Amino acid sequence: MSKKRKITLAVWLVLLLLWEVVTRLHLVSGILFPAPEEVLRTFVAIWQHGYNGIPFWQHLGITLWRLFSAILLAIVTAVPLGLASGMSDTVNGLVDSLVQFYRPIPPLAYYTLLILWFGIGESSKIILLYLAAFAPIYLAGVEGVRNLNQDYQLSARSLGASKGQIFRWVIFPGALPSLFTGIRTAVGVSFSTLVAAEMVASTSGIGWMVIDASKYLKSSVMFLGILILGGLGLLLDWLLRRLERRLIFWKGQL
Amino acid sequence: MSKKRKITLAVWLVLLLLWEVVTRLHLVSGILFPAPEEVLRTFVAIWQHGYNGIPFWQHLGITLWRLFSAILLAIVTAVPLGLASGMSDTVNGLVDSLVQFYRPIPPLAYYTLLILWFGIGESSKIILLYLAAFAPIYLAGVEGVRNLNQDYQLSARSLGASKGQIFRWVIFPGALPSLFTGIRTAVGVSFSTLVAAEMVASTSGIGWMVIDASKYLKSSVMFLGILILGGLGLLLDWLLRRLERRLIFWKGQL
Amino acid sequence: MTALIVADGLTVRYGQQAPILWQTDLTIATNEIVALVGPSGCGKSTLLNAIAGFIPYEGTLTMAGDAIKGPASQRGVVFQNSSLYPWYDVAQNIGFGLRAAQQAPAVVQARVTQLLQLIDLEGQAHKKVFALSGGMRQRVAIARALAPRPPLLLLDEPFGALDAFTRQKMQQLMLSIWRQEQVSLLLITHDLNEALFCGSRIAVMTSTSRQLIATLANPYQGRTEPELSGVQLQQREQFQQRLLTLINQ
Amino acid sequence: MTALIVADGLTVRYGQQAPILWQTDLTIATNEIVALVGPSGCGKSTLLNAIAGFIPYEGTLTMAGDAIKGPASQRGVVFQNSSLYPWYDVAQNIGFGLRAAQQAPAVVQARVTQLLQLIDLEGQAHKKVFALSGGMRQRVAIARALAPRPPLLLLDEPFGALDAFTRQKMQQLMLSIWRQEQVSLLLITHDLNEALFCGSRIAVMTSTSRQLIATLANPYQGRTEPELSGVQLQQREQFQQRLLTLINQ
Amino acid sequence: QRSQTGQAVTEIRIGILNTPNDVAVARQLGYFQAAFPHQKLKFITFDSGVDANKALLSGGVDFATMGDTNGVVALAAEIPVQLCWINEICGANEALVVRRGAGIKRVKDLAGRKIATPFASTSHYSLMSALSQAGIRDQVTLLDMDTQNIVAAWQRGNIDAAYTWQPTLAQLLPEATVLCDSADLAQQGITTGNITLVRTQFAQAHPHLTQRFVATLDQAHQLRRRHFSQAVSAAARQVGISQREARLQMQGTTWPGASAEFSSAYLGAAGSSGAFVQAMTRTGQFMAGQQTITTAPSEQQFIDFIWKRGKQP
Ligand SMILES: Nc1ncnc2c1ncn2[C@@H]1O[C@H](COP(=O)(O)OP(=O)(O)OP(=O)(O)O)[C@@H](O)[C@H]1O
Ligand SMILES: Nc1ncnc2c1ncn2[C@@H]1O[C@H](COP(=O)(O)OP(=O)(O)OP(=O)(O)O)[C@@H](O)[C@H]1O
Ligand SMILES: [Mg+2]
Ligand SMILES: [Mg+2]
Repeated sequence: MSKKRKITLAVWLVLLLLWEVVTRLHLVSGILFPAPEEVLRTFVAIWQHGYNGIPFWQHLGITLWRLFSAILLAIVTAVPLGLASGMSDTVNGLVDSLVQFYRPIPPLAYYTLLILWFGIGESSKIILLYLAAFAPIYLAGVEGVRNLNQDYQLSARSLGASKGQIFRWVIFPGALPSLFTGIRTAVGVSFSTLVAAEMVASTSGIGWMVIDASKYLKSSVMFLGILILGGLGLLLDWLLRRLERRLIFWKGQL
Repeated sequence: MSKKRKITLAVWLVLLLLWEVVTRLHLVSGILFPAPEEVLRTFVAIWQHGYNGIPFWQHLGITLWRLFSAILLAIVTAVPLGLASGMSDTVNGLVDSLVQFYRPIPPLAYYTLLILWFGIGESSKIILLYLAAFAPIYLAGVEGVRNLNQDYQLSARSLGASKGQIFRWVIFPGALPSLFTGIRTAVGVSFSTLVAAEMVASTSGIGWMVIDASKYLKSSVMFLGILILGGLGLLLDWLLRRLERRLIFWKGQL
Repeated sequence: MTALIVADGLTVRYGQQAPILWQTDLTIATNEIVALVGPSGCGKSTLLNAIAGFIPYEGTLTMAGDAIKGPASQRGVVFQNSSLYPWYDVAQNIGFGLRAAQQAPAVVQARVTQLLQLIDLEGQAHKKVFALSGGMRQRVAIARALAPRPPLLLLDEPFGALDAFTRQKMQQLMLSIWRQEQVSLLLITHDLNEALFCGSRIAVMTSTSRQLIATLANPYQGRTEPELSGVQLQQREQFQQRLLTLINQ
Repeated sequence: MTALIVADGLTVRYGQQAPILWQTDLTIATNEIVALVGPSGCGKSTLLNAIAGFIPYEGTLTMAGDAIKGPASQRGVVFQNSSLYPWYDVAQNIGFGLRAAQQAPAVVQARVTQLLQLIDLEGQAHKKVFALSGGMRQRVAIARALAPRPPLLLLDEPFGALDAFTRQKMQQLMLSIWRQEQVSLLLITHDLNEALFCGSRIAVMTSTSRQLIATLANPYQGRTEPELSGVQLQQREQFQQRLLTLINQ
Repeated sequence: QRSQTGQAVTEIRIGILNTPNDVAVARQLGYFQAAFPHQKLKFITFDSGVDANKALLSGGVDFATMGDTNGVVALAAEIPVQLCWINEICGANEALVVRRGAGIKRVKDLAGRKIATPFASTSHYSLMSALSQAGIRDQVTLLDMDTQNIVAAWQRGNIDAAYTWQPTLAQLLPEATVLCDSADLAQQGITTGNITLVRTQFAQAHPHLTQRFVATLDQAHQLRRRHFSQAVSAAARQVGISQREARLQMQGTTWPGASAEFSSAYLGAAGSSGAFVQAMTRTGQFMAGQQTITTAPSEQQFIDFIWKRGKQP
């Protein structure tokens, strides 16, 4: 095990211990800060009996489905659009101000409009997550192109590459490190929009579980939901980093 | 005016026109989708008489104060921590997994805990915004260091630079382009957390105004709030980009 | 001999600064090699970059009669600092231009293999470019520019990082390509011997001229020292001295 | 003459690949210049990088008796591809090492001004580094390494992008610094003339040796052609031929 | 102002709902300033009882108004608070509406339909109770939605019915008919209302202040009884809505007043139970049955939950 791993493990053990001690000694109110055992017990209960009559796997499954379809959709659209916007002034003029405008608007503020346009089904939820994920990837695309050494594009044109070829063979791989950071940010951001997305007209999903539990002050369920979301995020990020190491072998050499 | 500017202007004019037409022809319900004139009228009214007995400038002021203190705090802490985490395995082992863990957790899920720990005053709101802004900057710092050509660090050490000097003179400027992207993402993300932050126990702020209006179906106020938030975000981003152009004069040359 | 490249009153400046090139003229004929020499910082790369279409210019600059408006596949370029694509391996870098021209994979591969052999890097086809030595990188950059057989090659100190022996081989390679194919070259070099060996004509700039101050026909092209008689060697020496004086005046 | 750098059974490999250097030995004495020559890709830069402390190695490698564990200020380095900091201007780049050593601003400035003059770039102190020509960049990199007066300088083809005249000036500059200050140099060059002019000793590698195959004392250090008699010139020519044969064997 | 513990109270923090209720009237007419001349009063608006509960728990507020269902949650979660006031009893201001022309005449007809309501609210409880009575609790799809989202979903035709309150109701009514409202349900013992909780610690340390707080709100109740339109216009101004809207909303609610509240009709006299307490006990049982809270508090627990005015000196 590397030194880094050891430190990480130690940090988490210390935190767990601290949690245990704090709740054992009743240093904070148990109402909203349940003991680790209790969270574990809740987990087992929900694992076995589900929450609100819906099995745990279904909650997890629907949440993951919403997330992944949103993120995938965001990658597929934001990568080409971001890169194109970094390359071409025309595309930039068309889309950049729109993205920069909607980007800071809180999803909770425009959710009502989404419902008005897309109804209360899955689509409005996925679109909300999609919009959250889109912006960081788009931005990373634009910046990835702008930070790329101009010589790459110039030499590609000298070699007779067409715009499309430059896009695929030079701009895309050149911006890939930046895009990966963007995607990792996007995953985080769309995860963290999950509760907002599942807050409306929902009766399933991990995000909804957290919200519902918080309404009735069921703190152990809330904690469980938080731990699940954090853990899922951690796992996804780890996978992305592994992929990145494989794909971007030239990192730090450029 | 550059071609890009012209296109941007055209896009917005078309959108405004579309908005006008859609509401004129009553293609969507006026309750949730007010006409542009009405939004303008609301703006004038709020500008003159305030909203909920509080002048417009105070709403704007408190929101900006919350935002800026959170973003400033995030920059001051996330930049050094992100860079250090990119440089040193020890720091990375200590903080990276924690950041990656909390990052995907929806603010709405842990807001309850923040309220419990920090009360319902300004601090819990600012901390929420701070946490939202921290992650993208931190991530950008780590990646900025990792994407930096290793020769820069090697030659700095050959020139006798200490760790601290390398940090300030090589790593920091070298990661600056990436940090700027991170800060721009962070501004967007913390803006979009604004409504969540001002949702609880607030009676002022643009985010609160939107929430309050939405509860009472004052759609023109909602739209106004959305436009103000979007416009503010646009403005801030524009300022950041100007700053970036000045500061990072070597962009695309590296 | 028809003129391939014509620069007439060419002025180049970076931003708002004083021009680096000022009203300079240059003609590169079809199938000739112009060797460009001059002290460091005089503007050689600037001239080459303008011809390549990398930087904006004022005045006239045409290739085969058409104004140069940007990079194009008729003008192969080797940068002073090789800009190989780190995400491609050696073979993929060399084959880039051929793939861009949508050559069949077999054709691409055959040409790449041939070029790898010419630049002495057989068996290194699948190395990552950042795992190459400086000289290897330079050779890959040359092969990449050669691959699509452009009618004009712009080479900015292409052999700067090569040892004497490899350098000689590459010079001979250039000459043989030039003899076999209908190709023109602009070769920037800081090595007068190289200029004398390769150039059909030798163009000279000085630190302060901001123009070509002379373009001299070179009678010694392709002739190695052993081929020359004693007298010829002396004349060549004098010619070289004259160039040196021109450059550093 | 005491040994400053001692490499004993030095082996260097990149990752899991076959070693690039295999059990090689090298000594650099205090106040000597070792010129390292060899064909492109043979491992010259690899050796230099190991001594600089940039890459891990097996075997013994010491400076003044202490094992080399990483880059340190005693070993100034000029990379083959200059890695100037683009966020600093020319003067700030040159002054970097002095600021790192916390010299007073006045001292830093005085030294920078002196060095700018030595490398022929007076008046360019505040240029951005990406607005420099290739040769100018190389000179700034040399000045940056020289500035803190390290006892050992590791130079990887430092003059590769310089025209003959500037190159000669820089060679002479190196020699005069070497004569005045107690400094050792490892100089990689692909130019045998340069090796003969600068080197106290000349170390040779070949494409396949993975070691230094010879280190020859050089009687021609610091002696320009006009200084040499006809016989000496011939002897020098022979010496050079011998080196060539060694390199390309 | 010194309390029994000898500590000076310089600030009282009050969590409020932004509706035309007694707090709004009292604020607008300066009752609070008159009653607490030595204290700074800080009013903090909460969206829902959920947030108000968190604020009470963190000590961020001393008093907070919320729906009684959230009061049950507070008791069940053992938040150290007491119920000191009923602000209003819900009536026609909260109702179950269905789309006109959807062929729904009775609650039973809702089987198989989509119904939206804000979860954890009084409306939620009323709806659940109505559905249970009709025996179709498991035959409908319930959707948790904010009021504005209910309007949006309604306009798209995504939902067939909604249980919600004013002013949202008014937005739905053009295309809707009222199936039943909270007044109907109250007649069957399913009473809901908005209540004010006080932190136990505060109530014990400063009984005088708590007493005065209740009296201040009672003033508003009395005003309403004597001069309804004065109360309406005060509330309208405070909340920032039109007189018409305020009137409509206030007509739908009952404001019991202090003498009624601390009697068996509502909270019960000192130590004994009252009708509202019993209704809340049933609410607790119902919610426990729905597993929204883990255990139902007993009636005695509810009795203890009520702030005891009678014990005051
Ligand atoms: N991007 C740029 N911006 C501003 N000035 C530049 C830029 N590139 C080059 N220059 C300036 O133009 C002048 C000529 O540079 P150029 O690169 O053409 O020289 P060169 O003759 O190729 O020199 P060398 O032999 O050293 O490569 C130099 O003074 C340099 O500082
Ligand atoms: N980072 C690396 N990873 C893997 N292999 C490398 C790396 N750097 C260099 N090599 C390999 O090591 C060998 C020696 O390279 P090195 O750079 O030392 O050559 P060199 O003698 O300096 O050549 P040149 O004169 O062309 O600069 C080459 O075969 C090269 O491919
Ligand atoms: Mg040049
Ligand atoms: Mg090398």
